[in-house]
Amino acid sequence: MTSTNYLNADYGIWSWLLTKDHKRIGILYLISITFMFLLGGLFALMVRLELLTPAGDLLTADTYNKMFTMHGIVMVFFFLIPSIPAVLGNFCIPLMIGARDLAFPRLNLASWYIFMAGAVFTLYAIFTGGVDTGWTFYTPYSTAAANTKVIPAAVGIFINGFSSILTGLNFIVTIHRMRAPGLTWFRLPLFVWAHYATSIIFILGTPVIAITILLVAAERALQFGIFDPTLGGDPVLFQHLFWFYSHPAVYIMILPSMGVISEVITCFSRKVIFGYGFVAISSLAIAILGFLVWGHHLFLSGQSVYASLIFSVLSFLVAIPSAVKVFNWTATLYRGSISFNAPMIYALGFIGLFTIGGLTGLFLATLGFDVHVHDTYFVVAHFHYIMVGGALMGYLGGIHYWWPKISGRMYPEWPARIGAAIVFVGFNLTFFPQFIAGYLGMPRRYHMYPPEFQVLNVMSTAGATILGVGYLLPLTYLLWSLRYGKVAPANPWGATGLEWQTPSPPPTENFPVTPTVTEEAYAYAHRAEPEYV
Amino acid sequence: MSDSHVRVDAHGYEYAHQFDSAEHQHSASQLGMWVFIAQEILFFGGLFLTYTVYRYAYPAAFAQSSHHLDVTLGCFNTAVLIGSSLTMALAVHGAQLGRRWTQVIFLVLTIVLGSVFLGVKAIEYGHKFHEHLVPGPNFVFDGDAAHAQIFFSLYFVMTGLHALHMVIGIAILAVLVWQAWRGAYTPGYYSPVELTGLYWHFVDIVWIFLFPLLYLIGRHH
Amino acid sequence: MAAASHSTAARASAHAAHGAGHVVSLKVYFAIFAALMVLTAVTVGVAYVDLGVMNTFVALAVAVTKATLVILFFMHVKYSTKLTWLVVASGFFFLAIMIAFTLADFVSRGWLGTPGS
Amino acid sequence: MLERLGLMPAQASTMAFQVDLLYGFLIAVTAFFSLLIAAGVIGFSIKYRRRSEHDRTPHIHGSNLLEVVWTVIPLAITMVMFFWGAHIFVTLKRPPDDALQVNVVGKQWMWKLQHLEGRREINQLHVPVGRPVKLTLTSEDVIHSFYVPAFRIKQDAVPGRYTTTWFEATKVGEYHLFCAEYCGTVHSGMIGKVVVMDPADYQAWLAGESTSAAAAAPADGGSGSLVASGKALYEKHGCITCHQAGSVLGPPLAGVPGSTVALQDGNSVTADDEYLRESILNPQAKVVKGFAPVMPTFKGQMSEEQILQLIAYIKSLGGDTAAAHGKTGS
Repeated sequence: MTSTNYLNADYGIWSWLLTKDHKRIGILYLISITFMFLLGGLFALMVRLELLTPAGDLLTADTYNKMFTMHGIVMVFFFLIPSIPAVLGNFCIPLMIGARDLAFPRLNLASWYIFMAGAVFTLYAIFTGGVDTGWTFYTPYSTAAANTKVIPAAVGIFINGFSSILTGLNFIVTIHRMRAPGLTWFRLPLFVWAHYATSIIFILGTPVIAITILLVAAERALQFGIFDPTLGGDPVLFQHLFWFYSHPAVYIMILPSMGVISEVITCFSRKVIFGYGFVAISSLAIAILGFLVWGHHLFLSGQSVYASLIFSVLSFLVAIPSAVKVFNWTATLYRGSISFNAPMIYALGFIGLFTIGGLTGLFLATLGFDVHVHDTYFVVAHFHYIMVGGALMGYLGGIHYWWPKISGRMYPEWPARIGAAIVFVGFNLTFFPQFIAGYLGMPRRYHMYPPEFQVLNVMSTAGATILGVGYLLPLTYLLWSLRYGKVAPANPWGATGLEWQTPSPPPTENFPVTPTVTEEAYAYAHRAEPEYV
Repeated sequence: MSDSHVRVDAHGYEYAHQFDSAEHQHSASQLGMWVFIAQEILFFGGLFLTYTVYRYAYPAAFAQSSHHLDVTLGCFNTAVLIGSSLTMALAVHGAQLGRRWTQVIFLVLTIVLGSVFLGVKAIEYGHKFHEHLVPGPNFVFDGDAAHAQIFFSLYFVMTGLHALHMVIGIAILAVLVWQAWRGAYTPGYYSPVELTGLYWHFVDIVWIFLFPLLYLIGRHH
Repeated sequence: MAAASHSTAARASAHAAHGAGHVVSLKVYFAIFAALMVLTAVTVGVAYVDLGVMNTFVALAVAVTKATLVILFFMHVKYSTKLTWLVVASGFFFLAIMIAFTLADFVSRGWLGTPGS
Repeated sequence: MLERLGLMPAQASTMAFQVDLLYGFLIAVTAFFSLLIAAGVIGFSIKYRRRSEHDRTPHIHGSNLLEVVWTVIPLAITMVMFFWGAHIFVTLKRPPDDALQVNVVGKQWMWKLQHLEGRREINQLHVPVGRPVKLTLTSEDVIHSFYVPAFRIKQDAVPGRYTTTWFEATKVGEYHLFCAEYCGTVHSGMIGKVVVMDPADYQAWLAGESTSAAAAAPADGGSGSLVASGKALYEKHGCITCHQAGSVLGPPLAGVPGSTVALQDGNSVTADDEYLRESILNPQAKVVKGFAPVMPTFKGQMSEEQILQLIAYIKSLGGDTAAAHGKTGS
């Protein structure tokens, strides 16, 4: 098995740093965002350790404020948003649609360099004193009060935004123009639909955060007055601009993950997806409706009551397509042939955690209840159920699912199953108590807290420790498998997608012959016999 | 870089390896440019929203501030920029028909007009600087100074980012002139000229909105 | 390097049918240019006539007309695929959403529970 | 019960029970759907686990009927949530007319409060049980958020603006007051307590005779009512010079609050607290019809608290000239 593939086609550092191969660029992203994830995780660990006790005894207040800020900035902008699209999307989309590469390979490489440039600015901010504005950069705190490294962090996020935009542009053009013969829109894998929807948000949302964060930097650096209340500027306008992107950004994180789940559930239950059209269109519906709900972050900001009512009702609407997806995944299991490989455990865990995350989102969309839990740990728990329980579970499931394709090696199954179980348990122990703490009234971003919240915080910190172990485990055995793992066959799962019809790892050109598609996606039932090796 | 991946189709046109034909490549890059422009709409859109909110809140201050801008220069610049859009369109036309010198001449004219625009803009900025209308501690304004400062902050950010887009456009145009002069563009391959044209026209459109919104408020008073 | 055989089969997506792209006649370009110049003059002229709140709307209407002319003719959208129309339209659509919903807040703030009313 | 188990914060306002009832409904819906999904996922996983590599599965494309069912039913349920939540929210936005008035100014990192009757407090709020209390909030620096979990209320205090909320305490006791919007270093120290008292105790406290030593008013507070302090400021800054009846320099102020004011530029504006504040700090922004823009700004000369006092005084001037201003009522 010494055939030429994308990994051994060329050697040396420059063959990676100047590569235009989407698969290699995916690997570059994988390495960079893994580093960012570990960094963000370290900040999270510091936050959780500080909160073991009610008194602010481990870190100073300023250090604590920097820790949660940098945890948020690193995790949101430099891990979650690029995670699935830039790694798995980059690697899989051309393979899944039978293309030789993305439409613009050079632009794809440029996106990675732009990402790195943004990361450099942000890391500079982090390591030369840090930022303490919260990842939300609310004015006038960020423009007038904070005396930390706001400008380099803002510049880093501004630059990083263009990485997202160009990736989204590349995906949209690729999906429109590069599909293999016979691969019509409604034969596309749902992972591709999910990325198409995500790319729409990249294109239409990201530029707004870019200009907004630029205005914050301009206000700080040049003493311009855009959001300055002493000049009659309105800090709430900043919140509108910020959330016009940052709420849809949540869907940037969750939609690709939903795409992964659709692939994994069908593969490991060996069933066609239940309600393909509804699952596909619900991705677009989420992307579009997701742009109409940002004001639910502003219910208590002084936003007009009427605007709040509109944003509340629209927020409920966006829950519907998410619910449709969950019901369809569950129905897909019906009369399947279900096996419990690690990706499937992540996927089933995703369904559970995302259901809770999504339903608690309804609590926050409910105006009268949001008043009580807004800016408390209830919100923290909710969005971690979506971003970690949802997006990160999907990411890990996807990494395991495509690991044989990416690396040409099988990951060890039992450690992976145990790892997935540990993540699930650790996650719930970390974040479920935070729902209760929030309902009891514990505000978020608190360095010290009243002693009655301690029990819940200790549970949370204990859970975080387990969660940390759960994350280090895959990191260890995946690295181990690169050398010692079993050599992977072309299609270890007996899956239907085009990416499984080419060798593992794929050749640089992806397919020896451009494939022609003649059947719908996930036609598992039509297979005479699973193509196992 | 190593373009071992470049292919040549039956008509002798080159295209990158991931495409099936030069035409395939052209349709992809064209779509890419339009998606990029959609992104630009929202980028400037954030500024237009900010402008709208404050103009709604402080109409009088915006009208007063607008009177400090020079309508003659603004109007002149509008004409110059529309002219540059015409020359850009003519350059694309020349490329489509494979007329090398037409392309070169109109691309150069576009650069010249773009530079005139930037020159006038620089003169205007100079005036604002002398009149202490640059926001910040040295801002001086007779009237509703606080809200005027918001107006001028927006004025500088909006026109500044617009000018930055023009600078980038001119740099790209300079490369195009060189390539066109070398005869790199043919009726079968002129995507760079066409796409730069799209970008340039978009920048023109931004100005078409900036001009009345910044220069022409409350002029009848 | 394995010589990947290159499929001549057409990709599934419909290619823009343009051969050498649509060549717009010079007359159209000059006519559009003239129209843009005239509209610029109109927008400046109207600004000096007191139309009350309508001044703003006239200025915007003229600007929208000018932008439409540029998009349709200079940018060739009139001769482009439906997809191009869709991309342009969605850009403006979401911009409209952003402005409309944000203004919905600012316009209606005083309607209920005004402090001090 | 839940309260004693530590699963529910104290219920100490009229709103608390209503919010908790809604919470109960939300929990019930969540529990139902979570269990439904869990039952489906776990049940199918067991029943249809892979028994052999040669398992065949049926080709089930889906069911439009089911899609309609699980679109329409959740939609209907969420609309119930919407209307229920909206009802509570709108109630919170409309303080009763007989509410006591307390001004709240947030500042890094303390809450400064002043009762209409003049008594000032820092990081404490004393209120009587059984009386609605309306809070008018603003901030001197960054955004803060006034949060009393036991009352289930929270409202941001935004610099440059006024926001309001209200509550009616139902139980005597002391409750947490938190800042819920991140505001810098000592954000988690910007806390205090709300002391709910019997009406009689409250009256005594208001008069400065509280038996509790901890409730003593801060020394810097003047003891005059808001109106009296506002009047002093009105005189100190010479407002009367221009704003007396018949003056050509500035419009008389009696009856202005709440009325519709015609402006120089042809527009008109409702004279709410925001407008009065803007006119003090930024007089050029909205000039009243018939007057020249000659008023100087008082920015930097008055604190947010003093502006609130001045507004209280202007409002106390009565409505004798209201008719002239075309009072709109509320």
